[in-house]
Amino acid sequence: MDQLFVNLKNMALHLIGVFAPDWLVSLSSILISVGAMTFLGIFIMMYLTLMERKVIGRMQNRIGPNRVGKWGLLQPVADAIKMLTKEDIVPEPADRLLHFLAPVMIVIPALLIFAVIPFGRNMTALDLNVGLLYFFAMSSTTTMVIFMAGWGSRNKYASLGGMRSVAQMISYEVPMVLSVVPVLLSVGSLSTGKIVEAQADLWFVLTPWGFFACVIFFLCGVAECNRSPFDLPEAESEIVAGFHTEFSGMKFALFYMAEFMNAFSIAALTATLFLGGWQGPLLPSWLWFILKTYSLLFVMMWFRGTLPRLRADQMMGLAWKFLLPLALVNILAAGLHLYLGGPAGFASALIILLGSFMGLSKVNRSYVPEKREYVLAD
Amino acid sequence: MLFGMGILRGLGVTLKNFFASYYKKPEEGGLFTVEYPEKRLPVKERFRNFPFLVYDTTPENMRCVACDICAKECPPKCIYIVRDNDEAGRPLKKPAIFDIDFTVCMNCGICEEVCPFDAIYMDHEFEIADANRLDALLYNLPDLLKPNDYFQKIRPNDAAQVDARRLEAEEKKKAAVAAVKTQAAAKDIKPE
Amino acid sequence: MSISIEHVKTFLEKELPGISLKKVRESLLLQNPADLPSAARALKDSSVFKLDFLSSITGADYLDYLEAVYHFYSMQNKTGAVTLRVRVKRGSPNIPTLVPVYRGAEFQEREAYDMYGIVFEGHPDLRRIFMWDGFEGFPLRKDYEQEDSETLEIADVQWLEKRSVQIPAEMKQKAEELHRDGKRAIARQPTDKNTP
Amino acid sequence: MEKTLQSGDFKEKSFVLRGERDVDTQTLEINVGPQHPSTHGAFRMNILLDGETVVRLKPVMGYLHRNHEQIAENMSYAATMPYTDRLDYFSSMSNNFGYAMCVEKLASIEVPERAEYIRVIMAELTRLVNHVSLIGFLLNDLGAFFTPVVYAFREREKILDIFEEVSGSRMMCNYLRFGGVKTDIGANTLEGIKKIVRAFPAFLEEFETLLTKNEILCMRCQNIGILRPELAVNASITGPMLRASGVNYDLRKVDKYSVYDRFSFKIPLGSRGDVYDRYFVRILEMHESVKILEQALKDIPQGDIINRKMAPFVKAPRNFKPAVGEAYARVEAPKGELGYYIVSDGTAQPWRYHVRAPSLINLTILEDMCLGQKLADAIVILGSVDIVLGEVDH
Repeated sequence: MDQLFVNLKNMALHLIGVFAPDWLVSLSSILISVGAMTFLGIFIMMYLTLMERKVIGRMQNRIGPNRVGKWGLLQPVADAIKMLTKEDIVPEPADRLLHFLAPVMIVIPALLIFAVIPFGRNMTALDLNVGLLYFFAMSSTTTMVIFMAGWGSRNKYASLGGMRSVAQMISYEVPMVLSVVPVLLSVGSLSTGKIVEAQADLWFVLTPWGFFACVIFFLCGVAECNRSPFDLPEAESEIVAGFHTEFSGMKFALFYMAEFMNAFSIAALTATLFLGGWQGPLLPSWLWFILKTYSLLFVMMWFRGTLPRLRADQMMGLAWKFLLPLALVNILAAGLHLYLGGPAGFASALIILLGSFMGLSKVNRSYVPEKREYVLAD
Repeated sequence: MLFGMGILRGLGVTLKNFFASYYKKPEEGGLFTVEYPEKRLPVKERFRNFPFLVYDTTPENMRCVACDICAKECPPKCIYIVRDNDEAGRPLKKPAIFDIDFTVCMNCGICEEVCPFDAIYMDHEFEIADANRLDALLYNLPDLLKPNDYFQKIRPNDAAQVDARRLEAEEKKKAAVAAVKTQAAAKDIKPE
Repeated sequence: MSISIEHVKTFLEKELPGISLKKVRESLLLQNPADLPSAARALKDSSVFKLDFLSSITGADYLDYLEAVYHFYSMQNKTGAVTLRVRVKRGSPNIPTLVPVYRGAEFQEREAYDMYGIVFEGHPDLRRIFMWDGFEGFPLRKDYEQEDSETLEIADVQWLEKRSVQIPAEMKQKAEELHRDGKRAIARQPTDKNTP
Repeated sequence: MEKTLQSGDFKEKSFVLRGERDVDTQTLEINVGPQHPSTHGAFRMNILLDGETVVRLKPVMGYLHRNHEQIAENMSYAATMPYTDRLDYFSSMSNNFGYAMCVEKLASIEVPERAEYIRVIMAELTRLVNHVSLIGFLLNDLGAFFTPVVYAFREREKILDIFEEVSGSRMMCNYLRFGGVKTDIGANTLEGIKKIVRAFPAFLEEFETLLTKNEILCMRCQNIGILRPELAVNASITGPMLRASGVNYDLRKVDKYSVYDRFSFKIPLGSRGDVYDRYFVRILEMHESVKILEQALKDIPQGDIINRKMAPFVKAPRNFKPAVGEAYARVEAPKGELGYYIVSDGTAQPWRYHVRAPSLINLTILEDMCLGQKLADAIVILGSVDIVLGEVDH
């Protein structure tokens, strides 16, 4: 049951191998994986939108979409048709090339990241030994594309959104990368497959430095894909719809798809790095992976349903003055924990991390809520 | 207390609501949205939407006597009445034309209050949307007329009070007529 | 609890010798509008009244004069209304502004200007507050001629015909007639009610 | 920015944020409104931005101006009552309350006990509805994706059902008449109100755990848009905004109108006068309103609901001709001091009818609060001022 998809692929290859030359067989094996990835990407994106609307609906004591299809299951199909049939308006002063290129160039990296994600035991499309570096390279291209979209549509709100996203992406890229360093320290390799195998007996999140690294990585991931509470680039209440104000129809659908695929890949990476990827006792490996990823996606939607938005300078301040120092201390703690090993290392890492957390929250006075007392006069 | 505690407690509230919407009843925080076309919320008795004219048994003997008080009192002036007159040209106690423009009416209920003949009351029917704004929402006499038992069905208490008052006025009138008749009879006997 | 108007009258006459006041139904009428800022400042700074809260400014049109009514309260003493009035001719509706004394007067004076045409000299930016800038006329004045929306004017007729809308003959004939006489379609004649 | 910004700072010298201007940047002028997700209606702010910092902010209004005052001057006194519902369409009962009180003061009509109690109950229920919805919309401006609004609207729905049961319409109640109220409250309606009032503190408890100590809300709202008490009083600011700056001025305690002097309740006062104080003062005011409601519901007397003298005018409102004279009455509406100034010339139509709209006057110092803050803060400050365009443009 565990190797279901792998066996299916081998059977298909044997079938093709019967009457095709071997170069065609290897080509078709690549094509099968690529086809599976793209279909998976689109399928995930469609049903993530439905899941998000249902989850946030339930949090707000309402039902969420249930008109199209049995429990609203066809709602994504209806959305897709609507997006495709809507008129695609290009504002007159806009820069046509940038306006056309931006949605295309935002979906490509979102799909390329899927190659590195280990969906199950030896079910990684391409198990590069620089998997993690590849992931960071791909996810950092979206910065430039969002600014291109914002600047290209010649709209004051869009350019404001574009500038905000550049500031946000850069300031959250640094703590994100630093938070992954402890994982590399303990595994010794960048390839996602090896990282998951290294967590066979002990998930990294259960170690003190692993927990802090997971929280930092997840928060920075949420900021990378512009989701609440860091959704400044597309803040509806302030700058209408941020960088994708002037995009409609298919172009808007591509932005929408890219945002959800980034969210999925961030959740998948957090699960892979810290929650032990597809490691799990009874269930088949790929089912474990889906469970962990979708629980993290639920947390993302939970954030969106509850938390208000940060202001631009607070968002940057949080990254540079809070998450970055915490990530650096985390590397020190991880080193200590691995060097000393055993309970001594565990305790010392824990003390250092908690101490630094308290110290940092003292340093950032302006982020901690003031105590206020209110007079009840008559 | 710890830096992130406020946010965590807030998240706790939404999570509680998330699970509550599955098993709790609507009153104590469960799912309280009603899926409109299939299930509907009961309309309260005093709910007022656009007015309608009441007739007792057949549309002929409607209560409205075209006294034009409601048209004068209506704030946005959306009622138009033309008195009917019989073939000899004498005015009748019946309106020939009674139009209410539902695009102008703001269902404030003043016509119901000022009508001295209990002829016009506020309806509970609110699904009257229509594609054509000018003609479809200009209700004239036939569309406005509704029987008294419809009025009893939608507003039982108010209708009961109105009918009691009308009945009592009826008795008083009959008694007064009877009194006048006996008085007239008494007068006839005396002069002979 | 309210302040007796005589008390205010004597105080003002003592404070500003040259002022001429007249009691009008529970309020003080300043004969000369120019005294308004000094009177208001005197009442505001006086330790007895401390009228630091200008509740509302209302313009009003009494046919042969325009009037601005000011309601003052004191937030510190929590005492009641002191009402001042200023009357100006329709021809020269100029009243000195109270914005340097009370910041709260800014929007209310703009509203009085927009609706009644009372010009408040010295107001930081006296623009129309509700109507668009190109609007002529002052809507709340009693002699404001309201355009009659039922009858069509020649411009409307042309505009409609350009969009191939059939117009009943007598409407078109009425429009030409109006155009010949050079009149506008007026709905409301100025009221000739008695003044209170 | 430790130096507290005086209101005069920005008028004369061109506002320079970073000392002498080493980098010559271009200011960006954007029009927030009249169609914008968070301007609470058709309201426009012409903002000059230096980067994301507000350098100049000009409010522009009038998009919803219906000339309510001229309509009232061409209609009888009773016919204007449904139009006052449309002033601040979130608290129609308070608007009716103010108008009814002004005409009663003009024609010196007494209001029987039971009607006064019903009016206070309805006014306090409107205050709950208004404050709860406002906090929901404030959180919307802050970016919380509709969850606080939906929780607030769940409570608001219950109260609107009571309004529908009592007056016939959820938002456009047209319920008060000169000298009393239109119809009586049945026993089971009173029971329904008691049930809601009993359940309200628990809801407020949940609302507060979701919001009050939320770090992001505190970050976004504390020390933003500070309003000093002297500037507030000078600019005739009234309502929760004034009390959040620490000035103790609530008409229910100052004028003691209607039967408010029989209830014991407190007035919450803020200390710093920023957006957070305005948010929290409104929550405390809701607790106080619940206290008033409990007392009012406990000892509401029996008796007729409208002054007997006004009976003939119920059937013929056009005969109601108050004596020549003028009257100015004001009521503590949820948004501030809602005043009505009516001059009567003896006929059935008022000669002059003026509404003192609290939202309009509370906007006077919007620019002073937003100068030097970020664009995101300007939107939040506008949200905390609590304006409804029906009342601003009346």
